[in-house]
Amino acid sequence: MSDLLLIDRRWIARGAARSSTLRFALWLAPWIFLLLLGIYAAGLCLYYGLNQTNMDNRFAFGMWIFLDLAIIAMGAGAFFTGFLVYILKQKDLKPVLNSAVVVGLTCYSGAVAVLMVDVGQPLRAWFTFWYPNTHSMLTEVTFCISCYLLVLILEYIPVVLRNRQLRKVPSFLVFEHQFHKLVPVLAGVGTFLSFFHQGSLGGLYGVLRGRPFAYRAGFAIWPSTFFLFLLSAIAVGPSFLMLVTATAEKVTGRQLVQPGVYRKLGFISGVLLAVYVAAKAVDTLVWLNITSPSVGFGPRDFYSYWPLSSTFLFAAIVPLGLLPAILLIAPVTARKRGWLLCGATLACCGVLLNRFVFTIQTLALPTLAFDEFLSYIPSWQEVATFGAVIAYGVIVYSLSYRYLPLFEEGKGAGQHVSLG
Amino acid sequence: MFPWVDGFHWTMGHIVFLSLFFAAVLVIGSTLVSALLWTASDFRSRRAAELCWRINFRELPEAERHCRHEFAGRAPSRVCDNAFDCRSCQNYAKYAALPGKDFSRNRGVHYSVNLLYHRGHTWVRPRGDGTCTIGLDEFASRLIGKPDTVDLPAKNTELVSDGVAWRMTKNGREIRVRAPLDGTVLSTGGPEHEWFLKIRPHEPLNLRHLLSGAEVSGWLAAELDRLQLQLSAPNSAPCLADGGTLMPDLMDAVPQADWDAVLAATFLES
Amino acid sequence: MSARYGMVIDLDRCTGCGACMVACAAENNVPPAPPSATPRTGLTPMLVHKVSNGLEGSAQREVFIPVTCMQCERETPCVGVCPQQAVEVDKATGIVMQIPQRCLGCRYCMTACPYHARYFNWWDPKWPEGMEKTLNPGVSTRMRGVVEKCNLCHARLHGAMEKAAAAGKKEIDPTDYVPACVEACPTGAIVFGNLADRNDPASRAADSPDAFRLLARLGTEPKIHYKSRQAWVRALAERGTSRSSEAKHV
Amino acid sequence: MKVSRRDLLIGSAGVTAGIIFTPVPWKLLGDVSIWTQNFSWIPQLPRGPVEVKQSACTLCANGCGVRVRMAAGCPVGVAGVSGHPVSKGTLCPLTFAAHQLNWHPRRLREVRHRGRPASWSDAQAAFAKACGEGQVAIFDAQPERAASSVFAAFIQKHNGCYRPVLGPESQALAPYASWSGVPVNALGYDLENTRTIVSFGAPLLDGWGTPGRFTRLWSDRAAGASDPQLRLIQMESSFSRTAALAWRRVAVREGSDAALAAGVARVLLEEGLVAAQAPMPVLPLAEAAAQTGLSVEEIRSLVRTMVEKRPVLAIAAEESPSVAALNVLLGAVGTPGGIVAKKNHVPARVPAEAPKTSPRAVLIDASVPWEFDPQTDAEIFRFAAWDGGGGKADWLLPAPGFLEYLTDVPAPPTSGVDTYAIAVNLAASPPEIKSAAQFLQKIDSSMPEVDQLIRAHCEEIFHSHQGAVYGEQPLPVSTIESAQKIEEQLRKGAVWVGNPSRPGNLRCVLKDWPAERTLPRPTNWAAAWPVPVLPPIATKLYQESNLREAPAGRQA
Repeated sequence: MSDLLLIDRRWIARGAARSSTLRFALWLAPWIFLLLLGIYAAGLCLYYGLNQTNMDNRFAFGMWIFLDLAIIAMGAGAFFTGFLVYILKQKDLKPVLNSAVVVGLTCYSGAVAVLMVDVGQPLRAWFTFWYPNTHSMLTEVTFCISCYLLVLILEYIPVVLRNRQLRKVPSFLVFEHQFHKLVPVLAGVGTFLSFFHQGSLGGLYGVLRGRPFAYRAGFAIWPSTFFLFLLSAIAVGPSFLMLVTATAEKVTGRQLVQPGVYRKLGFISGVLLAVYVAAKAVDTLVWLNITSPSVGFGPRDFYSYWPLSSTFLFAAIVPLGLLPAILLIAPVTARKRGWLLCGATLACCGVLLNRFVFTIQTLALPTLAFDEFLSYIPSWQEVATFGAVIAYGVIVYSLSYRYLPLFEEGKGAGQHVSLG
Repeated sequence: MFPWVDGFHWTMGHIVFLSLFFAAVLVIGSTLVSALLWTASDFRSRRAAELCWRINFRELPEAERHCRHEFAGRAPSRVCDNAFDCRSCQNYAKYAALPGKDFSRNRGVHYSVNLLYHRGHTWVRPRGDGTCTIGLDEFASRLIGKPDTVDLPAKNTELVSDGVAWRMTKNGREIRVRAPLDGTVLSTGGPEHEWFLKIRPHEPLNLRHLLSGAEVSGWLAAELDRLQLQLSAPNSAPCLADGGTLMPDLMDAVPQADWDAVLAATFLES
Repeated sequence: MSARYGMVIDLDRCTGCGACMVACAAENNVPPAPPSATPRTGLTPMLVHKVSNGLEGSAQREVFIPVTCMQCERETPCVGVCPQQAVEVDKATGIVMQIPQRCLGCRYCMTACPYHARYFNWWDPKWPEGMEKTLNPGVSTRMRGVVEKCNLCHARLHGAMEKAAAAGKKEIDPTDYVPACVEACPTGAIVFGNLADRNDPASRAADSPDAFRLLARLGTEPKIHYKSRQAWVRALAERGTSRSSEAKHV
Repeated sequence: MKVSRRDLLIGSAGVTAGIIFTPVPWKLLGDVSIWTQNFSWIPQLPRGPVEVKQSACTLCANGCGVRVRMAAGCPVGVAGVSGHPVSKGTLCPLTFAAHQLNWHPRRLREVRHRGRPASWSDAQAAFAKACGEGQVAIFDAQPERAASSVFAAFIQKHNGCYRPVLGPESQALAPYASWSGVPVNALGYDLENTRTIVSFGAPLLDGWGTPGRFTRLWSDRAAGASDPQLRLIQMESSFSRTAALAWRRVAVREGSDAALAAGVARVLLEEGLVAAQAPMPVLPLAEAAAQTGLSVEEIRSLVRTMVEKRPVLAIAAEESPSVAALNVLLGAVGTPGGIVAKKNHVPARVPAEAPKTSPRAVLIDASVPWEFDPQTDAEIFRFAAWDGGGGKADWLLPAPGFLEYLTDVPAPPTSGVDTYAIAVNLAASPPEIKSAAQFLQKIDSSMPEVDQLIRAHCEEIFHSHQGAVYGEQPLPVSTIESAQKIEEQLRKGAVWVGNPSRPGNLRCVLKDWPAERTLPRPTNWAAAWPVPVLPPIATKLYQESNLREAPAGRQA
């Protein structure tokens, strides 16, 4: 036992204060349980097929797609922070960069894992690369997400190699050093890829001519939702990063970044959110007054069904859009950590709601004159499978925090000058 | 995807989309490959060890990167920015010219004036015949006492300055002792001998980076302070509270101390 | 040949017996439902909806609306969205084809279809022991986890084309190509034919003033037409118009 | 040159990289994936020559023409025969999957005695013993077949009685039979010539009579028209499919048909709207109105619309003397567009008299619906192709299934003309399968063979010189050279159709207005389906859609 503690200790960065091995194990235990449960549920879905879920021919997309879209939006913090640090040279955001990479990696890999369960023929996933239909938004999403996942993994490698034991291997240390010189390139590629797939995830719905609730006019080949999803993703990414960091600080009971970083992330998030809300409002007006009437659908076709009534639309724009934007920008509130985090939370909820509306409400609403409004409750297999993704995220982040230099703490200054 | 795949059309969409995709993949791939190639070349040109040391040095806590001239009292508090390699330090001459003070307060850790000390707690004794012997200084040996195992390099191994000279273990902890200078191993001693390695240094022999004279006592004093600070961490007994001498085989004496931190600081591991 | 196959379904004639649904399933080797299947998870490439005019007493009326793939001609919603070219519009026939062997089962096309005419194989295809001897040898069974839909009994079109080829003819004999549902309809409510041919009974029926299409305003040019002499039934074409007469699905 | 390990490594790496860009690994992966998609069960499609045969459906008495696609000697598809004189090219929804029935999990493949497996010889021994000891009753739901003649011959030889089991359509015709002396099987409806049909809850558009005969008529002459040539007035309490599609729907109280008929009759007589003579119903109009839940005025206006377009024909769902009496009053008996006798001379082959004593044994033919209960404590020998479950037969005897045996198909109960068809055994029946007729022949070898009887009937047709044989094209019997030719044609799926019935060969005399006994009405849409099981894909109709409610007592 003592040896075990010793070994665990040896992998923790020198001088980094970490909780005892036992406490850490206790912290992980419930998450590991959740993970195993989810893996079992996913196994059921893969073995017996998707009849294990409560999806059906109308709800062909369910909770999985909705939450996948949500966490991919949240994961946008990774590419956006990289973009800010390496492309826009916002050096003061460096302290959260590694953390952002881990968050992004877990979000994306988790989402992809769930997608693999969600499709009816996971073994044919590669068909998308082999017979790509370049007109499909989903093709764009698949290509970009898989590439970007690769980028995230590559960006994660240097962080891993800086683990105290791994770095003792000279080749690792040297590789990490050399590779790090190229990370800005990856950040650029990541930005390019993310720009497209975050947008295409919105395009996914915007192009649904057969679903007037989701269909949007747009520019060139991209419906307006392409730009709205992109905007909302980069707006909420930093907010989510703030929340994760704050949670980490709460759990570990240590200050991990300077308050200034929060301020900056919050401000960026807030400004983008404000722009998003404005664009969203305009888009909604255009859609309700021009796009959908032209195909014979009016507001009462969309908002006369409880509970998905117009209050949802209002909520998405004002309390979960405008309000957080103000909280994150206004100096009065932005100075107070509590308000800042409250704003970030609201912003995340806003994007969550937006993804919910586009995924679930689109399918719940009737199209034919003799359709009904349908509802759907996910089965425990669906919930558990997704719970596993959350658990996976927590576990990976905890392990990374414990054994890898996610934040600058207890080290000499200048450590990151060339190693970021 | 590829023209030979059923369903491929030579349409604008395909061409633009796929070329963008392949471009991205290419960039990602080439970053990885070039990083690997650079790494390989570093090893081929023997720069790897030094590079490792420099990366490692950068991540040392500031307290462990103080300049030798500070210990000699020639300079105010100054942090080294050249990885302790005074041979290539521009400021060396400037400071070396200044008058120094001797802080030597004998705290029971003896050092010899005719030994040259490396910051990694090894000493070098140049011999007439152009070879040098390398040993562990008293501070380190008292810390460790009798190591459980000692893993010395084979004959004719090329040592690289600040690279790993030899490895030891004590109470399940690995200790990597840094080489004080470059050279070829001629013969090996060990804890029972008074030296560990006899090497033939590379020509031209330049030992400027090693501490000597008054610097050593200042440095050792600082090290002792550091050690005392570390050992008086909450979970360790106040063994040096008396400011007295450093007892031999401290690792066995004070097993509950945070030896990871102590050893890392002692042997310059970040 | 560049035909545009389509149907005109006379809703006044439909008695909602369901022969078309059974005949379709038998022709296309659609598997029977496992015990836990519901109307929402079923496999019914041809599905007859039962719609009431919402009135009471002797004024109460019902209409039965057979809904199948509408074979949309323009901007076919399901074709553009498929990430791997598993859906395509056959240039020669205008039939929207689904390639189950290539389908990933992402179900994006199902969300794209405004008619809910696409169905997912939620279960493994299973027939009782020995019953596979009664499967239609011309149509391969689909596997679990892929989307399927009406392809206007494409196997029958192939048969007709082979027959024509054997006879050394270019064009197929229209009487050789009749989808199972059309053949099965006891009241002859479904007229099937080549809408591109002005003299075809189907395209003539499609031009009748009583003819209409479901959600035509979406602009996807569905090739399945409906007709009825009852105004309230014609009003079911679009949501907007149907609101006046509170028709509801029962 | 010497090849170092390094070169080999590099080489192999290059090869692997190259292979990735050839279709080989992807094709392999694709095949693997396609295999794994249905690893649990891979359906094997039948292989073999495909041919199309014509025959007649024998699942019920309505004798629809079926076009059967055969692959490797097994039916793989069923469709209607376009232009078929009986079924007009249509079938009931379930028959389109009838070829699945022979493989249904509930298919009977062995003799069972009180639930335990037994042998044919045991069953024969037991039945022979019963014949020796007492009277046997034979129940048959499709009378007039060759098999029926075998039954008749058997009970004439051994003491016993023959009990035809009438379906609802035949029961509705029973009153005319008892008033006119013409047997039920000789009666039918001349729907083609009527202008107004008053249906007392008969499911005319949902499985009444030969499916397709009336639906075709309705869709051609009535569907969706505001003033159709053929007026369908549906009197029904529930909102059935027929009610939903009828020209007029009159919502009356459950089981008030008799009262309504009486009320209608009263109005007809009081307002002198009918020429024909019939006794005045005892029931006063107000009382009738009260029972039906209609107002007197509603009944009056209903009657006026009824007689607007003549001929008018009232159709009851099952036996209903008052509805029959109403037809007499409307002059719809023995006239065009009314109740007609489809057979001019009716061979009283099968005496249908009640048994003198309670029988020692009961033999139930496979044609009898599973639900039928002989209400006897005698030893029951039940022939059935499928086990409907819960049967309390002592002997359960596996009968041939769909298209598995040779039989003839007489005119359907509701048909207005006499018809005759032959259904040959297209599919090979499993071993250990016997029809009731074969069973009786095994017991008494002097019994006539079914094919001989069929040949004899063809001879009859040939010598009668009446009607025509409808094959590819209709051939008048008088132009056919021999009975063999007729039989050949019929065995190929052709149908003999007799001459249209002469008006006036059916006369009903009614002394006083009949009393009514109301029977429970079959509510289940699959009640017209005599087979106790449904084809598996029938789930499309009720489980996988909301088109119909799940059929009680029938399972897919």
